[in-house]
Amino acid sequence: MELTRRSFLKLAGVTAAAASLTSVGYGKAQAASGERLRIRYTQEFHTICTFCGVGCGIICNVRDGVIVNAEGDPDHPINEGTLCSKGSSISNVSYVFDDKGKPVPNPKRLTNVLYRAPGSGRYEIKDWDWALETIAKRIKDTRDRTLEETAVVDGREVTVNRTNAMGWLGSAFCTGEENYLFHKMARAMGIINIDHCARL
Amino acid sequence: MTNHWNDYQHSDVIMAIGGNTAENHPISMKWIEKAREQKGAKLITVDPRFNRTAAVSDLYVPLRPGTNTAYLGGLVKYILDNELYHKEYVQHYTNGTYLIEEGFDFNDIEGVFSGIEDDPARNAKKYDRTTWQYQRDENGEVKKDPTMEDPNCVLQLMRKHYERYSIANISKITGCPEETLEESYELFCTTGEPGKAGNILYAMGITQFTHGAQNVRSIAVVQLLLGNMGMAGGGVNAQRGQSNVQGATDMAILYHIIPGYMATPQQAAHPTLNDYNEKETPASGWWSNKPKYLVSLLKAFYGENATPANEFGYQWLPKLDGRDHSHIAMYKDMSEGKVEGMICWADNPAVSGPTAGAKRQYSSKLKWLVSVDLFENETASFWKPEAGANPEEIDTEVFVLPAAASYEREGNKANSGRWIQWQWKAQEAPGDCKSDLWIANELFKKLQELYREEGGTVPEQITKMHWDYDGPDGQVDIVKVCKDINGYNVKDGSLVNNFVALKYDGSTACGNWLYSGYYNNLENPPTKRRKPEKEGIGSHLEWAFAWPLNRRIVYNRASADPSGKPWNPDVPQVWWDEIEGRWKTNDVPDFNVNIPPLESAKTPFIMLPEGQGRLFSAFVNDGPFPTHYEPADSPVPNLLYPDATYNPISQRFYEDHVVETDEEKERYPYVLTTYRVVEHYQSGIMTRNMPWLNEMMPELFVEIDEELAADLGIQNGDRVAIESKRLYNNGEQQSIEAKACVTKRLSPFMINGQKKHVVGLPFHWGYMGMNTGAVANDLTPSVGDPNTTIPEFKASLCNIRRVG
Amino acid sequence: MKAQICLIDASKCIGCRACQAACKQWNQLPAINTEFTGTYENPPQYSCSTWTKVVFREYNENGRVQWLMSKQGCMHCTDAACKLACPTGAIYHTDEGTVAIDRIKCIGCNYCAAACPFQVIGFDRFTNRAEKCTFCYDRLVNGLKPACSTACPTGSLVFGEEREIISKAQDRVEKLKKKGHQNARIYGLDEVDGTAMLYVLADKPEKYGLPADPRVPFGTRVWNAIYGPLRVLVVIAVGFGLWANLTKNKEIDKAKEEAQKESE
Amino acid sequence: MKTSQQELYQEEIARCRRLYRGFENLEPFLLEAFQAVFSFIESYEERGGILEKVNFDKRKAWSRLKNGESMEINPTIQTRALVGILNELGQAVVRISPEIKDSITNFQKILENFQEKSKERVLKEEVWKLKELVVGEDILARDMATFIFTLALSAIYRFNLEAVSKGLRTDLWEGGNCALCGEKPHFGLLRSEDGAKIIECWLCGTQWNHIRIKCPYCSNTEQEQLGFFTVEENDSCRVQFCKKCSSYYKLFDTRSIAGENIVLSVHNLATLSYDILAREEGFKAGSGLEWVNEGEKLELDD
Repeated sequence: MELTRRSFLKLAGVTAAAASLTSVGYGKAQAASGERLRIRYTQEFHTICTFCGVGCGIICNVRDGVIVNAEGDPDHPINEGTLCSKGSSISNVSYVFDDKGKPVPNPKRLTNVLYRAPGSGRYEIKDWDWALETIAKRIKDTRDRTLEETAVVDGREVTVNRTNAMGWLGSAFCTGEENYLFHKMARAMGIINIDHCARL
Repeated sequence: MTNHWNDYQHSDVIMAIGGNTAENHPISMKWIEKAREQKGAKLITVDPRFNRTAAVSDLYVPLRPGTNTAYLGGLVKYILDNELYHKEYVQHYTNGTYLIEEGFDFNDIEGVFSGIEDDPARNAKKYDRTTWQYQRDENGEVKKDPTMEDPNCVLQLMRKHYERYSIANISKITGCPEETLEESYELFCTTGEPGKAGNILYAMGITQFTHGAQNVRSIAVVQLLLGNMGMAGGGVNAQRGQSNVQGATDMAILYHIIPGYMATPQQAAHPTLNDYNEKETPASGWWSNKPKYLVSLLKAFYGENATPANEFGYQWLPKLDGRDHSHIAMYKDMSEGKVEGMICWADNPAVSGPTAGAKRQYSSKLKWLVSVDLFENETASFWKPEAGANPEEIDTEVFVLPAAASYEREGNKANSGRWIQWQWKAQEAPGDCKSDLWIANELFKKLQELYREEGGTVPEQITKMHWDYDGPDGQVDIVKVCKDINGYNVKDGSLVNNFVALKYDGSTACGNWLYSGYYNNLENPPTKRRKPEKEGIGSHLEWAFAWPLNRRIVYNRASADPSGKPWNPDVPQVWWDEIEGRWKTNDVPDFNVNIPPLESAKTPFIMLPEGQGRLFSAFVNDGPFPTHYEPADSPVPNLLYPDATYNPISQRFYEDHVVETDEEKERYPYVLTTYRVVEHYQSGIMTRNMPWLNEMMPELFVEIDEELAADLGIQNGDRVAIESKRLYNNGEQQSIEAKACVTKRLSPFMINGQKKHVVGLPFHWGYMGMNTGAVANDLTPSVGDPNTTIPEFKASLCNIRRVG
Repeated sequence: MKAQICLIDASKCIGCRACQAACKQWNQLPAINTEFTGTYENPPQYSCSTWTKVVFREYNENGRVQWLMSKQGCMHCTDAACKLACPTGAIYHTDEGTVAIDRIKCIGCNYCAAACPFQVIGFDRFTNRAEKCTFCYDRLVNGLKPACSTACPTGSLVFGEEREIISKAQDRVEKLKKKGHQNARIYGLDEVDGTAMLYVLADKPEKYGLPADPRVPFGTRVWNAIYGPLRVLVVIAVGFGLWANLTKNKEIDKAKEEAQKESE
Repeated sequence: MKTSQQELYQEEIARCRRLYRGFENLEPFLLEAFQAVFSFIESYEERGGILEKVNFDKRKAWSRLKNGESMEINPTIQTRALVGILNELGQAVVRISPEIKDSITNFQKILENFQEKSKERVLKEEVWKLKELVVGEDILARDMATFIFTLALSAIYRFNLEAVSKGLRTDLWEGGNCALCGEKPHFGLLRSEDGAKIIECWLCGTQWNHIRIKCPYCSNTEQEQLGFFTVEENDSCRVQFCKKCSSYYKLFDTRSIAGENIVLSVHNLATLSYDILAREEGFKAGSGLEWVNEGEKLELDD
């Protein structure tokens, strides 16, 4: 490149600096696998703290699909970036720190469908299809045997379509959409024993 | 909450009663501190224990567990005796001027209102409410006395009702020194002055009693008298314990309602849709729209299968048999083998339910149990040796389904302030974990499939249910669920703007009218909004969506006087602009802005048929005025009403659950109250699996005052056994164990001359997880409030002794 | 003179222990197995894996109950007893004015822990090393606030420029006095020539579990005076100490591994 | 005030030296450049008149911003002063790298006849035209021109508009472009107290709070499409990007930059290397400032 068109960035050694930032072989690696060698990509997601009814905002920093940091959401009008002890340790649900200070998956977290057979002393691991199929069968069996179609109320026959033989407990951990579906399916099954944490 | 968290900054006096806000809602202290810093607000804590909130508050009022109605009743009397109520407000915005039927009466000996009668079905009492009605003239108009002098007007009846609630009496009942009572009453009554705002915030320390609803009523009465309803910085503020307990309630995960707070059909009263509409629809007030909401809900439920011909599928909704079906009743039926299957979505009643020990045994009567949770909880593992059970003897099939954590799934969560906020998904759930939405969708699809193939009993009830939530990828598409809830026009599927658009003719479908508008467009749904506030008073109208209609403070018409002048011009909600002749607002108005102020002033409480705040309410099962009843398990007789003990209307399920005889009262001499600590959460199944929190709160402990500890020779850290009647089975007394916490923060109460000790016990522990301990709720009785059947966790009787 | 310090306004502390959790989280300190000993306060003492904690104290003086809570830990004294007591010069003042322990130089003699007037230095027999709050030096040099003050929800912990913090503290004390807290005072301004942790107390320091008049133990001063000239010896001592340390650590690691094997 | 501002810039440069790798070659340029600009403005007799006075009714401005309209001010610039500053900058660059003396001489020629041709006062747009001319005529490299012109313009604006921009109710402004002059931003900061995102206009220095997870250029809030990258050893400079409009801007995390009153514009120049990376990653500057030349490649030392 002739003298007159000398680039400012080159003069100022900025291009070299940039290269040094990305470490030797950055270009090659990119060509090879499109992988970033030393540049750390992070995405930010809003979530709502799952503890208590204040509804604080949390920003989760996610790298390679894994939460690496969770901090209070500064834009959130209620908590304005702060959090309490439970909120700031929320990622503990996924990860705990071992005695060397390394993050390891929370050993107690359930990650499999478990089934306990009558009289058995242990759980066995099952897959979703089997579990959903079997549960649906149990529900159907119970419902078909116990559903009251009608009841006589002071001499008059009334359609009631209910069963008292199933209990249904929803949860305040679940989202509004989830609870809506819970209610819908419970009523569809004729269930009348319905309750959740609001009473507990 | 009638108000919301940010609004706390506008309060002049904040009373935390039956709720330990610093402990269980630490961020609320941010706004309380702000109010104290900026306008010198005062914080009063009313609680049996000198708790974390008390530690930083301006005034602490000790109170024997279960005497909140008495304390608040005393406050009402203080307000009336000293004429401290907000006269103009009471006159115009409450039913204080209404005349009640001549026959209305209260029996000072038995402590019951006129119309009391036996209720054999529940083996309790119930009320015939004919004498509780308003007097009406020939046109059916309610008779009123604007001067509020008539002996039959509500205000005068109220004076009469509360005659006995003198500070001296209240002190004898609650055990709180008279001067402290007076100081707190005086301080809170300063908010009766027009323009001042008093904020009463509470939690389960108010509701979890056999007279819980009456406690809440008392708060409402106080706030109406002092003119604190609808005001910024005022309100009746229930601080919810979980991130979406508000939402779950809105979605009616409760036996007695369907989404949007409409009653579940009863076989006796509502055989047909018409019966339902006739009986459930008031002539006036917002609820006169109820039929529109019900039909729209049925359309959302049964889609094209809901037609005028088949009452929009009304008959497919299960009808109640008139019995209680809340979780205490459910477990009783379970114990009798009537309930054979149970599904628990992230719920852990084996720890959080009353008389939990017995419940775990009843569970073995189940044929099958499904538990969906993040960690293996006590409810699912009731059959394990850890639970003291013998697996071989238990034939229950247990399915444990792994769920996704909050930040592993998306959806809306409604906080205590009714803000419906969107929770975005940050990462994929590990292993086989799935969101509850996915599980629910797949499970019901399977069920419909089964019924389509095999048929069965009334298959239509399941097959006719409108269930189309799959996205193009065959996975559940949450937006489809949102549309269902928000509501849409049936013919073209276009989203309705809000519930005003809902129709009775079946042309609209809406899963929950209260949520209508929260997702009324796909581009920028209100629930996902994140715009900074413009109003300058902390309304944050463009942040998320608040039901109803994005209203932040409900009944906000009452924040201005009849002519439309705000009581407090510094933080106006709504105000009438004389010059422009129209309303200006900082919030979504809770009234018709197209009628002149003096008109809308007649119905500021738009949800009620009478349109005015109820100092007197005939709609409560256990009396129109809050009345002091002892808890079911009480160490003393009812001081005010000799023949009364605890709430005669209350829900009692087991003959042997409550301490009745003097002999028993000697066996269980101490008052037990349960509560939470900041380091742990609810049944603890999450936090007991978080090491750092475990380090801070490693074990179950029981708080005992020093005097009692000395009497029983208990040292700090000793192992202590706690016994209650619930653990006394066929002549044998069982107990649970906890470490002693001998503390100065508890002191004995002088109750009418007798010394009574209170014992405190957190309920976070169970036998599963990283950090285990005894289940506190094994001790608590299965008795409930007559309106809500909420169990009485906060006050019962127990005995404690040193172990070894 | 310290550039930035931390205000600990005990009158605003609700004891939620967000600071305690945040400390463990940032410094990646493992949770330790504790047991309930009759107070909310836990863990019982400072150690290599517990550098700060909320101290709870309760009083009932003729019916007036007080529950005093405050975050405590290393005060980072200007006149630091630990520094004087340390025979190997392992303890020093950083350019940020905080007090730090050099892990390499530390021979685990435990003199510092003994000398500290606040008793906040953790000494771990297992690793034979003294450790304590670093004031999050790593965050500090990068302009971050210490983890504890970042977490605090009520504004009880405020980190900032020294002059501002001090005037803030004075205002608060005035406010508290007006509210009727006669003994309200600032703590850590004159004590041991000033500390990087400046307290606002609503009552006497003793009642919060803080020494009324913290001083460098007389013995320590004398000892340091005599010891000063003899650094040569110390160096040898250090050498030896290091070697001893290393071998000990090896043994410990082995022991740990075996322990783990057994547990599996 | 102003002189202390110059010191401020020098301190900032020193701070950047500690923060950013490979800054040493760039540093002398910045020192010289700022020196040149400041001393010119200091010594300029009608310094008040370099930029046309801006004043508006506070209440009008309030409602205007509330309704989401930027003030869009566009004051005229005194041609003589502008040319003077550009000249100074040219010489400053030459002082550090004499090898481009000739091109700078040509640059000065162009400036002279620009001054002759144009009126006494010119608009921002004309200045940009001038820049295009300089680049088109092959007199300066694009990035060099960008460096000189943005420095000159921002100096003029900031010097005259400080009071105005401070007086503006930017808390009501949630737009992506500057509330005062309407320019698209190139950098901002994360506030140390709470981590809130504050954007600063590269031109007039106006600062405003912008929603943390939102693209200032296309207002995209889709969280999957928004992200940032940092460099392993130093995360005080974040390159925020939006995959929807594939543009980037820089955020300086003041939570990891020690000390008060940080001069972002200096940090921006000190981190030009990050702009190159952003380009390498396939993003364009949302501000439209062409800091990097077409085909500017990393100098890989292998």
